[in-house]
Amino acid sequence: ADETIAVFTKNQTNPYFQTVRVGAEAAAKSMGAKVVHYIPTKPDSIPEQLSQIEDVIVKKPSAIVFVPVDYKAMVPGVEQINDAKIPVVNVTDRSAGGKFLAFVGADDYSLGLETGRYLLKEMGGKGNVVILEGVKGSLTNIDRVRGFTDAIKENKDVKLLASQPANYQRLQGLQVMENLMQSHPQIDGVLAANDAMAIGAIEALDGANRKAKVIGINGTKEAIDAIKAGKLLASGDYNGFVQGCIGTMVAIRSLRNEAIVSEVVLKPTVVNASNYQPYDVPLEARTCPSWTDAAAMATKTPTKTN
Amino acid sequence: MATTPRLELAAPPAVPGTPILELKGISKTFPGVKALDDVSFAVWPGEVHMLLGENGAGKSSLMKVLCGAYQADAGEYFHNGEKVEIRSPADARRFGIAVIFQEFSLVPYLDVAQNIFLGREFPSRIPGLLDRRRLYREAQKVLDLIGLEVDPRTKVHQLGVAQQQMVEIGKALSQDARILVMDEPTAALSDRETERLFEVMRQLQAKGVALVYISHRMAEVFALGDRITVLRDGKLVGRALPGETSPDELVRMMVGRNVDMSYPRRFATEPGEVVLETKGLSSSNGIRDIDLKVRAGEIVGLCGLVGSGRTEVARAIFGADAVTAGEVRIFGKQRTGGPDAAAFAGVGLIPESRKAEGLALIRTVSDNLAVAGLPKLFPNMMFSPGKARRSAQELIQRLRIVTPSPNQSVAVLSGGNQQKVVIGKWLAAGTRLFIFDEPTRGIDVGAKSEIFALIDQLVAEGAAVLMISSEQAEIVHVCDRAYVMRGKRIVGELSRADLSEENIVRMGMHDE
Amino acid sequence: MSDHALSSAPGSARARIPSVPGVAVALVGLSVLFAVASPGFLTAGNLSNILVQSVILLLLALPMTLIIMTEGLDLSMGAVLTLASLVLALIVVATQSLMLGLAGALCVGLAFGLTNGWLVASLGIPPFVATLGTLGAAQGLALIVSDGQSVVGIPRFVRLVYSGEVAGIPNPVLIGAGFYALFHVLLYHTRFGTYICALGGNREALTLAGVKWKRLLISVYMLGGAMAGVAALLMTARMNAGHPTAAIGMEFDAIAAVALGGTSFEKGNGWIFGTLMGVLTVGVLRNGLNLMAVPSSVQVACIGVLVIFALFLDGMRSKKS
Amino acid sequence: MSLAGDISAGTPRIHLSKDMQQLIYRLLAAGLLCVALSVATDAFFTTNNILNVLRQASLLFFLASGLTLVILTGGLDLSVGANIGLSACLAATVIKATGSPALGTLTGLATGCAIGVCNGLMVAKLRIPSFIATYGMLWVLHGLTYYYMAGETIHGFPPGFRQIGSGYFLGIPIPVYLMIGFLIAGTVFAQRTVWGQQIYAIGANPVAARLTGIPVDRRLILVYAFSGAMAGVASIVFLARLNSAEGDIGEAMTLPAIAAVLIGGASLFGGVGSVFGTFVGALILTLVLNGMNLLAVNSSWQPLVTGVIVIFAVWLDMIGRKRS
Ligand SMILES: Nc1ncnc2c1ncn2[C@@H]1O[C@H](COP(=O)(O)OP(=O)(O)OP(=O)(O)O)[C@@H](O)[C@H]1O
Ligand SMILES: Nc1ncnc2c1ncn2[C@@H]1O[C@H](COP(=O)(O)OP(=O)(O)OP(=O)(O)O)[C@@H](O)[C@H]1O
Ligand SMILES: O[C@@H]1[C@@H](O)[C@H](O)OC[C@H]1O
Ligand SMILES: [Mg+2]
Ligand SMILES: [Mg+2]
Repeated sequence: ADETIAVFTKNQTNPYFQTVRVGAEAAAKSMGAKVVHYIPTKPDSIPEQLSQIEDVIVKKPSAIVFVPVDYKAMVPGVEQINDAKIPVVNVTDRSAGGKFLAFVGADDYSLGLETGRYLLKEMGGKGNVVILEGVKGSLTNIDRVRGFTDAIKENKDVKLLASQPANYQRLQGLQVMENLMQSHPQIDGVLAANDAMAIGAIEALDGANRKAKVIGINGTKEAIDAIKAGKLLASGDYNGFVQGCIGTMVAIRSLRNEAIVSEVVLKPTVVNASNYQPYDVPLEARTCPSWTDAAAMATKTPTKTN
Repeated sequence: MATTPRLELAAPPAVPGTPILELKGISKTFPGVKALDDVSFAVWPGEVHMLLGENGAGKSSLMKVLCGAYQADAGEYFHNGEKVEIRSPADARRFGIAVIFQEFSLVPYLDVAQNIFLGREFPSRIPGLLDRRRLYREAQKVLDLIGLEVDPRTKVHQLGVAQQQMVEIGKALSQDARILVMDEPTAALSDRETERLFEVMRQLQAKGVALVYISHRMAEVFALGDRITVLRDGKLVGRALPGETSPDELVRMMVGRNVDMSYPRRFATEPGEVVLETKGLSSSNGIRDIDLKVRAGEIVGLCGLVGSGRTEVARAIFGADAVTAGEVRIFGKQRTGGPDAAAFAGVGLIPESRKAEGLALIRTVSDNLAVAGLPKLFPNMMFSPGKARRSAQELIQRLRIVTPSPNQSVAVLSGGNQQKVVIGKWLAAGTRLFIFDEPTRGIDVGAKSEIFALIDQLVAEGAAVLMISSEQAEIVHVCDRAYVMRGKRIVGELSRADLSEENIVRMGMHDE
Repeated sequence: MSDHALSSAPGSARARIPSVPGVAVALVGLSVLFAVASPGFLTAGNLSNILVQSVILLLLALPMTLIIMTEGLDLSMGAVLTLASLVLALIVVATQSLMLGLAGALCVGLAFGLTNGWLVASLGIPPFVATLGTLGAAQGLALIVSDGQSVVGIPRFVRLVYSGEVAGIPNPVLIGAGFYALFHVLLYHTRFGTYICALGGNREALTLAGVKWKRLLISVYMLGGAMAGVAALLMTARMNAGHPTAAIGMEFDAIAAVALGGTSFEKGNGWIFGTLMGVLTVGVLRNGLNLMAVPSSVQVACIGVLVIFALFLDGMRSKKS
Repeated sequence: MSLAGDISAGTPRIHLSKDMQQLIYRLLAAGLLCVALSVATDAFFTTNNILNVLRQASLLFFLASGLTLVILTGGLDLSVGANIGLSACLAATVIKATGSPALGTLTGLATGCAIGVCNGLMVAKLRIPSFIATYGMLWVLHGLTYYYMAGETIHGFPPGFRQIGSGYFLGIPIPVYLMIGFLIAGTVFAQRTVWGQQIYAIGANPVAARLTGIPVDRRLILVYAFSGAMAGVASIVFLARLNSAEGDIGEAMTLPAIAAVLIGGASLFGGVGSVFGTFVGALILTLVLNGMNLLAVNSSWQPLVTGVIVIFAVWLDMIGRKRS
């Protein structure tokens, strides 16, 4: 078969989306389909992704695997895809509107919550923590930080000292952490909304010869290395690779009129020193789950098939 | 100043009634300079009032106060005998004052017509829009009046200095002013345009317009002037009628000492080695087949009409424009590369437009004086501000540059003093071949004779000079020989013996 | 930001060499290339795509041209657009009135334009710094009013502003064409336009001509703000939402389009048709590369090469003259 | 304000050059910020925090100091942030591949410098306006970096190398020494060498500079090369400090770097500015961020506060300039 699947991701800078893209490619390759990537040249640009949708519709791919740069602002784009009658699967961020074959994702809130809970448990349910926020206004950030704060609220003996933005950037993570250490002599835990900031914070702590438990999010290779080295406590992952796999499999299967699922919400994984091994494999060497396994993860199946 | 002969201030020449405009007790101070000190000045309808003074005497400042561009610190205005206020250029316009500024007030990317009528655009019948047809019609009329043959739709940045000056003149004339101030209007013009301008002035005069005319050309003072006012160091030093005074007397008044305006020099008897030689030189700017030679100890003139290509020759020799054919030899060595290579070989260019091409206006006098000589002054490439300032100080004294200090920004110097800075910067550079393009443009008589003395001294010390000037009298006075250009070529050479204004004109205009 | 046009001294720039500006070469060249290389390119639907996609950028690039002509810059435009879009969305959601929303967006734009103009003209703060400051202010306010969240729940009719059409022509194209015409007239047929050129070319000349240039300069920035407000309407309609990062960085695209179109940062030398071509060139390039499914990283590099190439042609031309 | 005013008015024998007077006002803005922060929080005026601020300012300063020279010539270099990205990624690759930090460092500096030379050639030889040349370069570099890195990061460098970014000598961070070194070198270069003077002259009037025999093209290439090389320096300190390279590593720094130069009193029209001014500019920006973190200013308010303070600092400076 020669189906072409257009895969939309948010940017080419965040390693997470590379995992989604590689997952999509792995699935397509094993099923004999072709993948074309569409990534805004400017990270997370709403107007650019809207334009790319319009441009892609001209080319009429067989199906689309879609990560919206913004789950609300991209709804008109999804509706255009629907109008063009191109089947589309929603991956990672759940779109607020439009018709999809399926949603494959995890949610940032539970990711933040679970990872946060793990940190607080390791801290013995007490101590001082700070939050390093991502880009203000991005959905992932809002939900992750909400998850973090809810986890903190569950522990009466944990004190949130500050919640400051470091824009998902390593350098800013480092510098903001340095600054926070000036006004807070005792920081026991750091909740970073992504790995880059977490690792920046670790560098800051090392530099000041201070110790604190740090968690990040995304389960990147670097985070795994840091976990192995005992510097990072844990990283919450929601399996971009698997999301890419399943999303693409659903798209191709529906084109071939095979049975599909309509929702897969992966359980967030808190990757730590005890369970990092499966992540310590180069992306290219990973394989997609079989359809049977994938179907088993489904949280919803279609009520009627097309 | 007690030694200075003074004209009688108390007995102004007979006047034809109330002045159309009178300024009384004007003072104006800039940081470090008292530009105007209790100056009174009046102008009557239908007269040409010459305003004279050395560079930096305060002439332009007085005119800027007169037209509202500067606010006087003290003083009063009377219009037709009535006390008035002039606080802004807009006020001045209401009293019928128009000014041709010494420094151009043109907008480079607007066209000629838009510049002429800037601030006085013609509304069209559709509210809010402009009547462009009328604009170009009226502009054409102005151009016809001043005899400038350019398309009114040409953007002014594409015009040469002379043409820009003509546009500036057109702009002022188009205002139907009752009082027209002209600040060195002919400094950039050649004889042809100058003649045309004088004709227009006579017409205006006949219509009863009052003209204030600032010039450093003594001939113009006596040819045009009905009345003369002289400033020195910001003070009024004298008033006179042309019929009752002489150039020498005026010069004495202006500079406070005697100045010899005959520019005496020993002409080169035996020329030295050939410093500059061009063979069949053509450049990307249009000049063709230029053959000329300049020897050490010589001042060689390059004359011709505006547009004949003199500036281009200078630029091609200096490497500022690409040579397309032929060659330039400096001390026998073929010159390649750009102006930096030329400067390194000992060539210095004093360009015709000092503001655009000669000076870094935002920098200090000292910086500007040092800039060409940097590698020479600081051979180990380390710069010392102290040494640069001392060197500048020396040049300031040698050239008698009027500035409160070497650290003054060069932008606020008077035009003539700016010109001296442009010349001065090459003195520090060890230059052996000087190319002067209109070196005395806008320079006062005293400074002019100083500059010629300086040039004379330079050649006496073995330098070679190629001099472009639109004032043929100057060429005749100071040059050992001269080349005459027409239509981008050299059409002849005049030896010292043949060097006369008539011969220059005859060769330069030949078949027109 | 001088262009080092070393040969453009008044005495030496003589002949006007008529030749095609680089941006035109780029626009035509790219269009031909894509027409040949990608079958979908020359379809009516796709061409209309390109036009529609270019409009929001055009709405910013038009006033940006004027601002750059005054030797100024407005870095706050993208952030002001974003803030205006949020305000519009909030008002429309609350009142269901598009007119009130638009009025709100315009007010935001005008207020920021006034502030920019005041900082630049009255306080004499360099435009780059002044508008960088207001960029921060607008971005901050956008976060504050939205609490970092998208504003949704906008009635469908707002969307029609973007997706609707009149006589087969998409609304955005009509709006873009209308504003292009307006700016053309403004620049070439009104006093305002003449003075803008003079603001960059020779402010002193304006003063001497009795024109009060400070007010004028302020109004140029206000025009920029107002256009950001108009663009906010289209942006909101396009996304059917307000979003706190929607147009961040768009001012740089606008500046690049203006520069691509041959407007220089000095002396009031601007060209509004060049700006239009600059905007379209970027639109055609992005569209064509997407159609050819060129990888994003290569697209990024292509944009860089194109921008350099177009201005390189202009540079060659000015060197020859 | 009155303090500096008194110095220049009351003691006429101490002759302060115009540049010096302006610097005083700029320092005053930074000083005011410091005083305000000291009053607002105890955490500010501690040795630790001062060193902390200086170290943070150093990264911005490296970038901004090279940029200062470019801006002095009337140009702009928008590619410095993207330059850091590519230089850092290539340097990281070389360190990883060869295990030699020295080779890696050399790669980073050479890459940065080569990019600068390309910019210089485009501006000087091809006569492309610097804004466009370097804006185009920015995109080209991003494209190359994204392509090369494909969304990955490179991390984990030898501890010896990491000293450049995170080490201390006599209790003071190494980057602070580097910053002081470049501050002195840059100031000497700009103020006390023939080339520096020529760079100022080019910025003030490029036409006149050329007609004065200054090799304008070569000097332009030099300043862009220098700016590129400083981005290379920044990339190495980044790597050493962050222990990691990723494609968009310096992207967020371009505008702040330009802002630092302009807050430092340089003019985009060229001919005005100083490396020391830029240092103060970088300091002001860093202080603002530091202060907001110390005071835990709500994150939504941070861009707003930064914007207002930037404008305020420059405005204060304008007033100072008008007085002197
Ligand atoms: N804007 C200014 N700021 C400071 N000083 C000024 C300013 N304008 C003029 N001056 C100073 O005032 C004095 C008078 O200058 P002005 O231009 O009136 O001389 P001028 O008589 O027109 O000379 P020239 O014949 O050379 O044109 C000079 O010393 C000049 O440096
Ligand atoms: N026939 C002409 N009539 C009027 N102006 C002309 C003519 N030809 C050229 N010009 C303009 O006169 C200006 C000066 O001419 P150009 O520099 O070529 O000659 P030049 O001999 O150096 O003149 P100048 O006396 O100004 O130094 C140029 O800007 C040119 O455009
Ligand atoms: O950082 C990533 C975020 O930007 C995206 O939206 O969701 C997945 C995350 O890991
Ligand atoms: Mg004068
Ligand atoms: Mg000439």
